[in-house]
Amino acid sequence: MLKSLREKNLGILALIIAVFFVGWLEQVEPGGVGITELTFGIFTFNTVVRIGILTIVVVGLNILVGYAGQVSLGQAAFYGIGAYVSAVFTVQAKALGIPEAIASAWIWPWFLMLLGVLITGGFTWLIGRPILRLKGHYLGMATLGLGIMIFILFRENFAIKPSTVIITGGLDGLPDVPRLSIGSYELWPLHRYFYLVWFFAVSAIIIGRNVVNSRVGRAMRAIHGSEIAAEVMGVDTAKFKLQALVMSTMMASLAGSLYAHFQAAVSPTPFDFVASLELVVMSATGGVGTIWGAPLGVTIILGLGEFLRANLHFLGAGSEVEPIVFGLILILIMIFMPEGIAKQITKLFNRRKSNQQTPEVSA
Amino acid sequence: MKVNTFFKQTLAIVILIAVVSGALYLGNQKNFGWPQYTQLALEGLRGGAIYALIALGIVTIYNVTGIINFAQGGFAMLGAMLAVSVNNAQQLSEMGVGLRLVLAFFVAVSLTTLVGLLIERLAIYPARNAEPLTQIIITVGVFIVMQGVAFLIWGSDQYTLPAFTTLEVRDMPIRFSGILIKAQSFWIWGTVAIVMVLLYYFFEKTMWGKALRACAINRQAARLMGISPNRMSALSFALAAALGAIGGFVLGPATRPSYDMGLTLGLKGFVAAIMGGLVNAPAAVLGGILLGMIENLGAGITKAGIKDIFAFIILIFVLLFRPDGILSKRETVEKV
Amino acid sequence: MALLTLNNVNTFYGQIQALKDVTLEVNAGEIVALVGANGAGKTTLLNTISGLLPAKSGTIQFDNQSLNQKSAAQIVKAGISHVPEHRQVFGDMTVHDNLLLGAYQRYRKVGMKKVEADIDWVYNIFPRLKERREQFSRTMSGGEQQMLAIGRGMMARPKLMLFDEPSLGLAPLIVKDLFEVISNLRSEGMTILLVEQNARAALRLADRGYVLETGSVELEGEAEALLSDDRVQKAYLGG
Amino acid sequence: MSPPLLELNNIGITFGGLTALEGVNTQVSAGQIKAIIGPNGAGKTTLFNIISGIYTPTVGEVTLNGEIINGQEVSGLSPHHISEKGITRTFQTIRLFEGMTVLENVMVGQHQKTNAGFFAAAFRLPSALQEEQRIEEKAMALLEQFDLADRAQEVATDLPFGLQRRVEITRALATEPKIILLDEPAAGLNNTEGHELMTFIRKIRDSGVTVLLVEHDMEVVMGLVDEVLVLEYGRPIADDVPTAVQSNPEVIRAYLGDE
Repeated sequence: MLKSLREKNLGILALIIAVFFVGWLEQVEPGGVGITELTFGIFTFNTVVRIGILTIVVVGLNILVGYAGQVSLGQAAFYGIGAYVSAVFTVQAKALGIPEAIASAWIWPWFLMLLGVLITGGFTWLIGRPILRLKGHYLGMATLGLGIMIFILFRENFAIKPSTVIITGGLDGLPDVPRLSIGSYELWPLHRYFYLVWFFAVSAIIIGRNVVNSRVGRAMRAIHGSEIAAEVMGVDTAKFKLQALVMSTMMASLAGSLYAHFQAAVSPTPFDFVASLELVVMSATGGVGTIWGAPLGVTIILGLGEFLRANLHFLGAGSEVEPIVFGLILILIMIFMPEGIAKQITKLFNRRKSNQQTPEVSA
Repeated sequence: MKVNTFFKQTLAIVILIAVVSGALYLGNQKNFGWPQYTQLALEGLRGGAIYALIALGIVTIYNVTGIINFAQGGFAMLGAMLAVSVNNAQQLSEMGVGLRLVLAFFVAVSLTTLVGLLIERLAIYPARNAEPLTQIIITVGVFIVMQGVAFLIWGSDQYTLPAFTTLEVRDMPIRFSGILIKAQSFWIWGTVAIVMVLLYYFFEKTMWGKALRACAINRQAARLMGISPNRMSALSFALAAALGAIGGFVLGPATRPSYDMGLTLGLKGFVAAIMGGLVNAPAAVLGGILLGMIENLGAGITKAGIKDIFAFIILIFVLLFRPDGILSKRETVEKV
Repeated sequence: MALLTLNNVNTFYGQIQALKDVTLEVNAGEIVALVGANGAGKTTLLNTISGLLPAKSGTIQFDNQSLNQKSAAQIVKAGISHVPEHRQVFGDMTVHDNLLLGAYQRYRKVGMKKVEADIDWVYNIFPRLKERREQFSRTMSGGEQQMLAIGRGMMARPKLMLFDEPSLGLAPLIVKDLFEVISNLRSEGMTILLVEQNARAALRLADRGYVLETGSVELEGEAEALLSDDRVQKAYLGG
Repeated sequence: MSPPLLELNNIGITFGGLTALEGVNTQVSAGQIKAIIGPNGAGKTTLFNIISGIYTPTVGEVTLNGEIINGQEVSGLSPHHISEKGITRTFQTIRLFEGMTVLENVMVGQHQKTNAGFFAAAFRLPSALQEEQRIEEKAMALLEQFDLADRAQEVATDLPFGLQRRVEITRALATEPKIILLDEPAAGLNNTEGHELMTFIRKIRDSGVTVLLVEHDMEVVMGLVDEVLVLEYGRPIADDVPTAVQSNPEVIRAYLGDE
């Protein structure tokens, strides 16, 4: 057990080193040139930041889907709640009557980030129990419906009564979301923000890993294996399913806030139904039931998108081919590697290991 | 358990009363009278009929294969867009509009059916033993590909199809004492009604239809009769694709078909199917019709922009209170 | 001459080996009873013969052809009809439709006229079914459903019929009627392999019998001899 | 005399109008091994589902040490509550937790004996780590006791079938139950494994846990148990010591048919 823990810490150490390496590369050759060259033109620095943000969401989703076994097809909406809380209360502070002194304080966006997490967590805690009583397809449909409902609210033109300001910005969204700063130290240009994002991403991976390797995580995995068997082992399945959901939506909300400050704008599209499914796909590609599957899946899917966008025109096709290729690859992954790439790698690894042990086993 | 049921029922009734009175209040704010409500309901009935068709496709596939087909809305899109292509084809410009539409119908339905069959063979069949979530993602992938190909072929333009009555883009409105109905609505209702009758005939009177039903009721016993579940799976996709295409075709003149019309239609179809309990075809039809009317009434008394939200509110309520569908009588017994 | 021959058949349910080296024969025109306690592998054996479960090893020969690798549909076509346990009639379909589906694999070849004639043949044997022809089969009593399941199996016009616990959950009087029907089927020229937990009744009806215990054949012989063999009771209730 | 450990009073249950069990009365005293047998569809597993709290009986109640733990008036109790009170079980089809090692499976059994929450786990608070250590030792001790220690780090569902059975039972024992329900523990086992299982079950009883089992393998039943309850069509037809049940004409008729 201790040995396996040390192996896992090694992975995290490697990740942290990689983060600093990428950050250093950016400072040496700004504009993502270094990364781009190193990755044969697939990843820009910008993409690396997006991978960090989405990793946070997918770690949460992996805990919910991969460990607790509860499907969410509406996760992008919770990601959106964080983004919109951060954007609306900064951009529309004046219209909402928030005193200038508060709204311009450096700590205000950080507070909003926390507020978003609490709102999202509180909301899913309230509605989670009845919804999580549903199973399989039905749970998928309910979360899908929930996600779409929230998305429609982002998209809608809600005006604040005395003025005519549309608080969410409707279809156009909200521009000019401020950058984050600590005191007077602005977390921008991008490489500074990059460190912030990856600080959260690595923390999410560590927390996720700690949780799944604990009593709580074991209970969740037991629920995934067999809800009824978990019950007779004394696990309050309703409670732990709810905890997994709340945790995953809080992580999504946090990532959403980071996204809003990164893009300096929000609009509804990144939080729609297709985005929710893309998150599930990232989680499934990386491998449900492994925390490391999260960064892996996000990297593969985002990388695939970038790669297609960058290279398809060389093949004489326009960007419109991208979704087709994306969809086809998705289908192929699901047919041939339904357990995800991380699981496939682990399996390969284990097979090699067990091959070495064969004489012992057969004895 | 008993207390729980009682609580649930009371809660459901209280919510229902709150919703109805809230709706009436909002309607009053807008000075709605019976004509307005009827108008809204009838317009909703038009969409509802299409949802019903799509729901029928979803229910058919689910019954036979256990897969929830996310690509179902794509079939409707394909039906409408293929019809547009035939109608706009230069080579056919000599032909009369009416004849062209008839041709468009056959091309749209047969090609879409073929696509349905191909999808089943290429994407669904290889994963027939996979986990439900995997299968759902595969159908999502299929939908993304379908929509992508449609964008490639037709671009992002919104097209028009001539209305079946006038054979022009502008349809003929029919008036009944303050209520206004487009003639195309009657085509939609008529088509859906005819399709229902044909489907009834297919499932009740033909050997294939009976075999499909048998496969849905008890797959193992069906195998013992010599019925191949694999073939039935292909048949269910073909049938669902045809249903979707017919829906898209008749809806075409009433909307502006475009490559991305499938998503919303598909999702509404699901809600309708779930309202029917996912396995019950007549209940799914009723679900579709109710859904169309409720969402249109809801949008009418609140804001047009949030029309889509009602479908999902209904979805969640149905899932929580009547997971076996609005018509189901039995109490769910938890299986171990 | 043996109509059906199983040679060293092994079948698995996931990791559980449900059949271990089962070897048995059914001769044309015989009634063979297959008895044994719960979980002995009787149903698995029938499912293996009818192609619902593939055998992992061993050979299955029927009517001079191999049934290994054949699909359930091909096996029905070859002339084996399996009346499954718990009847498994199509509950939301009428009696008549259930019978029609029994002829699913041959209706195109022989034509609907012949199929309707066969349905009349079944109605003659089970007049109760004729009375209820338009009724949903789930609304019928257990005994009637069992008769329907048998009639549906007969509609394939098989050479060999497999029965899986037809007496399960039925009152003794109805069981008596049922066994009479099965015995009459033999006089119509059919060969029968009958699985029963109710060992005495099955052996009284059968020519020969096999006793299955935890997946393997423990005893075989003339039905008469097995009936008076103490080891049969032991197989059920231990020694 | 003290009340029996487990008592079933006039248990009945109906599903959609169909009566699955009716008038089941029986008692299990502490330290016994008792079997429930009966032909297919007699309602044995349904009875287990009632005792372990998965179903609520339509009539009657289950008492443990005189306290009602299942019945219409206490219908709010979930299986995990009943597990907490000291009844746990295994399943006819093995339900080990997929992807978890043998050790982790058994550690889940200790769930009720621990209380590290979400934050303690996420931030590896010392209290959580100590607790982990404690239950890991406890689980290892159990595995030692039942000869599974050398398999502790293997993925449970990859083990041979017979061992999976034993892991499932050990996992249930980790909940420190007063009574354990075993649903067909010998199903799918070969003769050697069957005999090992009998030794194993005796070992469980000797460690102070009362055993109630559903079993078809009569050799196991007759060689192991103190009392047998026989069900037919959801009704009890005999409740006695094995030898008496074996020669009971009602039981022979239920199994073999009329003479």
